[in-house]
Amino acid sequence: MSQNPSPALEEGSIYDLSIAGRRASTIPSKEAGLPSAGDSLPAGMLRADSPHLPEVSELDLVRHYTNLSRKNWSIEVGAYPLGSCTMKYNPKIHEQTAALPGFSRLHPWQPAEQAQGALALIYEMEQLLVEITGMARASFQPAAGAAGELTGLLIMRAYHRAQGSPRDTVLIPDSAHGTNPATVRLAGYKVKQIPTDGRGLVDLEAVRSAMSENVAGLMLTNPNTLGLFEREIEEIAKAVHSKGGLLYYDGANLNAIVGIIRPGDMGFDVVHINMHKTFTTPHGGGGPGSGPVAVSSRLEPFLPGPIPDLDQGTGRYFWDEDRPQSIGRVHGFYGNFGMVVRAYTYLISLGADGLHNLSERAVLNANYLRSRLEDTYQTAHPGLCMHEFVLTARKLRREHGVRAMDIAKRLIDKGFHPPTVYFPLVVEEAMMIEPTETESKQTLDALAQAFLEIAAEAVDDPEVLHNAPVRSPVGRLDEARAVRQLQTRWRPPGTGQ
Amino acid sequence: MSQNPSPALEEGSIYDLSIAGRRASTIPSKEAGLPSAGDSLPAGMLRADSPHLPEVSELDLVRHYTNLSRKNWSIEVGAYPLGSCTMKYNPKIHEQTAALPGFSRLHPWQPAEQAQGALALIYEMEQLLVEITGMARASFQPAAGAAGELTGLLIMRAYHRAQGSPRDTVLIPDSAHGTNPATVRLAGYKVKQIPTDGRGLVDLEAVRSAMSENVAGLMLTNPNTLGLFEREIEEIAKAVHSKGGLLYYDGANLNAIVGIIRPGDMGFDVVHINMHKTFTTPHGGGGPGSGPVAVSSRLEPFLPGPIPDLDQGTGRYFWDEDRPQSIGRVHGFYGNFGMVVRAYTYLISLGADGLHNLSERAVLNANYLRSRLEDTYQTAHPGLCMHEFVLTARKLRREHGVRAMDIAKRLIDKGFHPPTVYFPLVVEEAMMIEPTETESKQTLDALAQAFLEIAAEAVDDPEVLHNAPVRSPVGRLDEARAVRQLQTRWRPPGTGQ
Amino acid sequence: MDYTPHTEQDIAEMLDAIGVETIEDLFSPIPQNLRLGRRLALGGPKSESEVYDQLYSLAAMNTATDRLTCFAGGGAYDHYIPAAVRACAGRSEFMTSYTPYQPELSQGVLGAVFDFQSMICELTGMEISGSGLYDGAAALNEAVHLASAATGRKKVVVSQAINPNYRRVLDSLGKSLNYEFVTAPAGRGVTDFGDVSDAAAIVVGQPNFFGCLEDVRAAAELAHGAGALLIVHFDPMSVGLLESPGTLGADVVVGEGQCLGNDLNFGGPYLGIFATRLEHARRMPGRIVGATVDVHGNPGYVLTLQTREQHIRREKATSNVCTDQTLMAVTASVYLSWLGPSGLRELGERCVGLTHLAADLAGQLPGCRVRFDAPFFREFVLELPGNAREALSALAADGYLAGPSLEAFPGMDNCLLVAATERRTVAQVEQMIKSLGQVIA
Amino acid sequence: MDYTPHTEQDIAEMLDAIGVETIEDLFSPIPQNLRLGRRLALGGPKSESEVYDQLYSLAAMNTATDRLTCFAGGGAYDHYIPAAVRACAGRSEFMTSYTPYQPELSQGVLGAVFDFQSMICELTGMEISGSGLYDGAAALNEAVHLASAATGRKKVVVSQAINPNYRRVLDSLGKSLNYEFVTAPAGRGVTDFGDVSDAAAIVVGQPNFFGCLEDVRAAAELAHGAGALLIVHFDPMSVGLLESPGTLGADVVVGEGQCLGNDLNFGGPYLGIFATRLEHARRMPGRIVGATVDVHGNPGYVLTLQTREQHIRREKATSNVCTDQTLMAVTASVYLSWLGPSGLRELGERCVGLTHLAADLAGQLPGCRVRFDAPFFREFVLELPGNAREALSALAADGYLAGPSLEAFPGMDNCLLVAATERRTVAQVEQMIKSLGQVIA
Ligand SMILES: Cc1ncc(COP(=O)(O)O)c(C=O)c1O
Ligand SMILES: Cc1ncc(COP(=O)(O)O)c(C=O)c1O
Repeated sequence: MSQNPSPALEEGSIYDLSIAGRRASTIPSKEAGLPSAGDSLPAGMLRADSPHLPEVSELDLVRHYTNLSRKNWSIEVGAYPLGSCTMKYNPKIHEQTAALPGFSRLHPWQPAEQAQGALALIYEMEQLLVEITGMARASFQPAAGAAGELTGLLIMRAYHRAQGSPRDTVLIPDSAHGTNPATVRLAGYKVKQIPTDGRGLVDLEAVRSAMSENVAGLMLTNPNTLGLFEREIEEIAKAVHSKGGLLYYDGANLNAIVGIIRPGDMGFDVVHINMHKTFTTPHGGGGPGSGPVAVSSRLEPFLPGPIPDLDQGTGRYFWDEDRPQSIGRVHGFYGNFGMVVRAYTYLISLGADGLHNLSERAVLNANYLRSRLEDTYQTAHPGLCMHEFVLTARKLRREHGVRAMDIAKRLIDKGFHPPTVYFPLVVEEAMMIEPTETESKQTLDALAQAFLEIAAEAVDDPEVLHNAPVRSPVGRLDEARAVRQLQTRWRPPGTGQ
Repeated sequence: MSQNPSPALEEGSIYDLSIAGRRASTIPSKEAGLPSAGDSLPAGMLRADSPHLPEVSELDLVRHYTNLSRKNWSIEVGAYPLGSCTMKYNPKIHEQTAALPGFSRLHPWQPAEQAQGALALIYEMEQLLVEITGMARASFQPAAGAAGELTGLLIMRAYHRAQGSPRDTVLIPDSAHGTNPATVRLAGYKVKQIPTDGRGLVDLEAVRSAMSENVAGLMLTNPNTLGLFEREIEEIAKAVHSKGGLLYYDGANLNAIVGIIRPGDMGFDVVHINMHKTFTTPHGGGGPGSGPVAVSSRLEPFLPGPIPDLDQGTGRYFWDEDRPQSIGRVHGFYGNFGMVVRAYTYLISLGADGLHNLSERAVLNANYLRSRLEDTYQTAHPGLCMHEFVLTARKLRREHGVRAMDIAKRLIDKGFHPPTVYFPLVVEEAMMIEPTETESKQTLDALAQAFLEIAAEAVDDPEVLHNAPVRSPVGRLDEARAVRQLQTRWRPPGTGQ
Repeated sequence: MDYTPHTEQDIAEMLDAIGVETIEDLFSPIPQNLRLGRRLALGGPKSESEVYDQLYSLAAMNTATDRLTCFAGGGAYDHYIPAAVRACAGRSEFMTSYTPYQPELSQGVLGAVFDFQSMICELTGMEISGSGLYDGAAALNEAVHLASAATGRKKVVVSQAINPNYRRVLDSLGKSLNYEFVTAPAGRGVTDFGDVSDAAAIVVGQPNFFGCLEDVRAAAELAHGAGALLIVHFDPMSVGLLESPGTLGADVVVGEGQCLGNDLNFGGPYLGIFATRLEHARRMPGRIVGATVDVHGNPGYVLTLQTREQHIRREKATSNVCTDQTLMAVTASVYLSWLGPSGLRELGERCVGLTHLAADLAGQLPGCRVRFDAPFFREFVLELPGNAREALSALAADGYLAGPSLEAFPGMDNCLLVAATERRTVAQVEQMIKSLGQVIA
Repeated sequence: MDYTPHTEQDIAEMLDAIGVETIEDLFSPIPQNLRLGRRLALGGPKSESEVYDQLYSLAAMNTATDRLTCFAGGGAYDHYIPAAVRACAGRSEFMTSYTPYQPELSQGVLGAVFDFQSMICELTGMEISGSGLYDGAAALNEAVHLASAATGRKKVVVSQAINPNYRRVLDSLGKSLNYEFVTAPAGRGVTDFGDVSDAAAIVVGQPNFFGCLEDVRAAAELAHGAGALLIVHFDPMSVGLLESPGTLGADVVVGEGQCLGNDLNFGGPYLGIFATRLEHARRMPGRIVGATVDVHGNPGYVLTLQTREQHIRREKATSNVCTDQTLMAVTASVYLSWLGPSGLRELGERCVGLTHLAADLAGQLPGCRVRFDAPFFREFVLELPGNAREALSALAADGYLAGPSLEAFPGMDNCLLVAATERRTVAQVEQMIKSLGQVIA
């Protein structure tokens, strides 16, 4: 008695609705005097059949995708405390500003003279990021965090080569996000992993001993993926810099520290910012994001180009293409410009005070929720956290056979999206919780309540956890089968992949 | 296992989420030099407290209304076969054209010189309606069908007065929609009801004998609310006209006959069009609509003013305010202009061929569904129907104690919105079904299947019908209690209305 | 494009099931001689992109408030509409549903409207609100019906200072019911009611059409003393600062809800606000949402007091309204929740500030004066040295929209309304007044 | 406005529960000496209406394709985006959800992406599609990785006639992995591959950046003869008329999906299409949605083959991509369902017709010629008598956008691309060519 209405004809794929001869599209009809494809193109290149696209009416179409959408969780349906993901409210005004035709209908090949507003926005956004990160300049070409990482590492690589000191290894903590090691390899480096110490922090001694003239640098997120601030950052920076290495800041956790402490002031040389996290451009079910890279002045020559600049004389913006040491382009055009518009909208809305509040309250929310849960669940590392914290279900697993995944799925039944589970890898049965600053105390209390109820159920009736979820459009899904019997496209019933 | 996800914190009223001191709004801050309310207004007029509006964050706000929306059926969720309501697909392009700033941000007091596009649109729309209805001119002031009815009757009244023959009665069939008699009274007339004959048609003899020099006219919808075409319309018109009466066309059922037969050609003198039905401006959960009135040339002088006209010399549009016999204004401005934009978009999209298809297929769909159901349920009147038909649950009620309402509620469990029930009043246990032309044969088959299953359940297990619905956000609601214990506003728990 | 899904095969199968040969056969009940027998003269179907381009061109022929900085008032205002309000009210479940006759599938619309009614009660100081009527004019008209039904009287004393269009609506719709409308003059900006004996109601605006604040308490005393109801047409934006009409003694409060998150739309769709005291509940027009419980005792919403309505009561209904402006009420519900009490107050403060700044500056222009001495809220009457309508045209050429001009009122051809919403800025006010100064020079 | 809901009382209660005095205390792990110790130099917070006005002004500084009639191409096209596509893909459940790591709450996104993958397989003629990459350039770059991994080779022969920006991306990102990119000339509009021995892949566009149609079948034979893979960068809009690259022998098909319902957006967010043969499935980059069943045996979707990905495989992952462009894939899924097979064909026909009309007319302008003889689809290279970049500026003053100019290619300073989508009309083509004639005169 608490489900939302859904129609009788719900189908899996839009192909299941397809009926030959039906259509939604209208194309302007052929005007008189237009040459035909048959006349214009060689017969041998033309196909006889058409690709098998769905054939549906516009109503079928709209119903199908509307009903699909209604099966999906979103930040606008309820709390979404995914650790490392910063699922905060995505202000609706962002969608309006990004949709202004002057932005959304701007062609990427339009010359700067026709795109002064866009160049001005990117230029001003760069000023904002530079101030927030304590860096010198930035590029908006990287389309997401991982692309920013690769860009950053290529900049480091170019720098070292320019210094005449090419290097072959990059250090990353064992708690790092998977994109870090994957990127290190793509940048042509070897990965050397640094262990996390008993406090949940990077092992400083290990950094010191791993650093050498062969090491290009260290990638770090601070606060780290355990939600803890790397308080020895100054020493870490010293250890890296003293061997000519560079310090890379993975900005995924910037939400904890905006306006409080700046990567540049901690000693970082390169920073990427996940604008789809901290600056709340919507995640879109997995993307798009925007992962601009900001660098200190010594790395500036290597930034990807072009970069917009202001001709102080004429007051006109232009693309600075004259960057001989640049690593080159990392995107087909200028990056995910539409997301830059959204993030810019956010930054000017919040201003300095708002950004300060943001981090304070993100950290407040995380600590409050932690304080509500830590007597019942175990935190991976005790004490204050920053904007997120990691619980472990190790004890529940050992004593009651209940795993982090079971708790996660049971949260669904209680009306919450689960936290991130099984990351970071250094914590057994990890549950990584990031409430973000836009959740209210009431929501946090309800979420805590749900967690506590589940802990009780784990003792009294663990089956209910193993069988969860029961209040979702589908039950627990068989991921192993999806690999074994690979089916990644619709096929008429009875045919294979 | 088939419900859509919903959050833990769903609340009834947004007031339940209100926390003193929270807010969503941002207002530009007071600029220096602005006089204050305290300085500008007499102290005695100022209040000390503020009205008790909800205090919520923007995220609370968006979640609350998003989750409310997810509890609602809509044409985009599934079939909506409400008889007399023409719940067809509302093309999304309508929302885009109506939202163009040139329309949506046009102030109603802007002079014609600044509103040439709007006047042109209304003018052209008038041409289209005139062609579709076979009338001479039209006014778009009426905001919905009932407002159109009142406007039409006032025009008839003004006409009769101008003829020196004021009259006091209007005839309506007993199958008429409730707005007809209600409007008759508001127009200062008495209602005289004409019975429906055994064929489900207006009793021609009764019209003839009721007509007199005291009767202003007859209101009719054709096809009528039983979904049957009044085939004696020519004789009816003659009977009315021969006594100096006028024939009023209630356009609610226009969907059956667009491009096939025109009210003007049937002998009607006044027509209102429910553009939120036939011309598919979205219903908005109950409104807004748009109920333009079109009249034959002899009634033209009485139309409400102003009306846009074209100065053929200059090619400029202007408001024709010089209409001395006009009944006057019936709307604060020019009617629901935004809905006129949508309906205009629809008409130029469909063109003549599309409009013809529309009615043909609306009638085809209704007859197909009727043919699937009439062996199991009883149609109120056998034979071909137009765009809708009326079933009766009389037999099921007598034999199994199952009422039309039970069948309606059970349809919800089967994934359909119920049809209109208990209307028209002339049919016992009426179920009035209008599939519209935008539903596919597959949907009609599934709907028929649901009806047939329910008929079987009515025999085998009537309780399941009485207990329906069970697959909706709430169970069957107690309407009597809502009247007895009237509560029409939120109150803090423990206080009254 | 007609949006129909029918394939040739569908049609053949369906005709077969029906037992006819052609679609044409289905229309056999329609007399041949009356049929159109040709296609409508409407032109061919168009593709969506062509339709969009055509409407885009039409829209571009208007010089709307996206291109003119808006200082116009007179019952429709250029307040800022927050993106969150558009997004929520624009959800297709609200947009494309019908009237909630099946409440189990309509808890979204019903819930949003219930909250709308609650907020309207708070703003008006009334006990019960309807779910919204066509517009402010319609609401006023319905209020007159209610007053007449409640008092059994036909005379209605109407302030001269109400929207002249609304007055015309009253006149048009009241004639057939033999209402007698008496105009109470407002030559000094506020209304002088004179003799109100035998009146069903007296009608006053707060603020009135001139922007001026009336003595509503005195009007209430006058009305009640004569056994009449007091109908107040109020401005929802004003009650963050001003006492609500209910507190001052109004019996029915009506108003235009366009300002509550709805677009200007060249006059519609707008939203008629209608609220009254509980004693009049059964005389109210249109739909009302009420709370109740389901068979399991869980809370839910339904349409209530439906026996007032046309679909049940037919010619005895309190009103003929059926389709109303629900989506605008949903929008207002979201907007007011967004605004909150502090927002309402701050918005009011800013309107007062900017409007008074404009009045101060305009009053200093040569030959100009603020026409009335009475206090005003977010608009005022400015008298120019020459014809106001012409001055407005010239001002538009400079990029500013003000007005309307007040030639509808005798002797006020040189007068216009000037309004400022919270969206305007001090700089815009100053520039507009500067332009005005040049225009009239 | 920072969108935080905290009241003073909330903060006090929360601090109390945590057991600290002030929010400041929560930051004690951060060394004092490194802290900023001041507010960021960003200006104060702004209200939404001020923010909107500011962005509106910035947007108005651009002369975008709402103000210029667009004949520009070069990898981004002004196709019409149907309102239904915007409405569906704009549903907030798609917009504001995260990556579907919890599939039970993500059936909407997963279902839409599954359908996207299915349609991409149909368009490309490939067996498996990913859920989308950053853009066409990123997809091409990933295809090179796949080919290198599959063949164990480092040399890649790249047609000169691919988007020069894409080529720069390959160069930037390939350097660190020691790829050797060899350019195959396309002096006559189509590519002359020469010696491709030892190549991991050959890369060709269909149509290529000059709009010309290549002999993909021959390229496939050449590649396969040398043990290389054939990577085709295709145009999704072309395959209503043209054979799909898969049919012609491609091993990996990549492309830019902007044209599939996504806005121009000054170059992003766009959509990288990536599809290949099943044998390469485990070398694919990024996310892939697969069908499966739940514990009750009901069908459902999950992310599959995740062991390729960085969050599982870390430095051994096939790619580093995490956040991708899912919403654009959802949009493409809706768009292609809207288009259908007939729409795709008609759209292609109209593009061909308008583009060839433009070429015919432009070729008749004095001193102008269509640079290449090869057949083309919806854009072509026009050679002018003078500098193309300058001509484009002048043309924009007349209200037309074409281009880009091709100074990136040696000896082509006088050349530009001219593209026509189905949105354009015969009249627009004729007027644009007329303007161009005046501009170059
Ligand atoms: C710590 C960390 N680093 C890097 C990334 C990668 O960012 P993106 O997904 O934008 O590529 C993430 C994203 O989840 C992350 O959490
Ligand atoms: C037959 C008939 N007449 C009149 C009306 C009244 O139209 P409206 O709701 O637009 O006022 C309706 C609406 O349901 C109707 O079905």
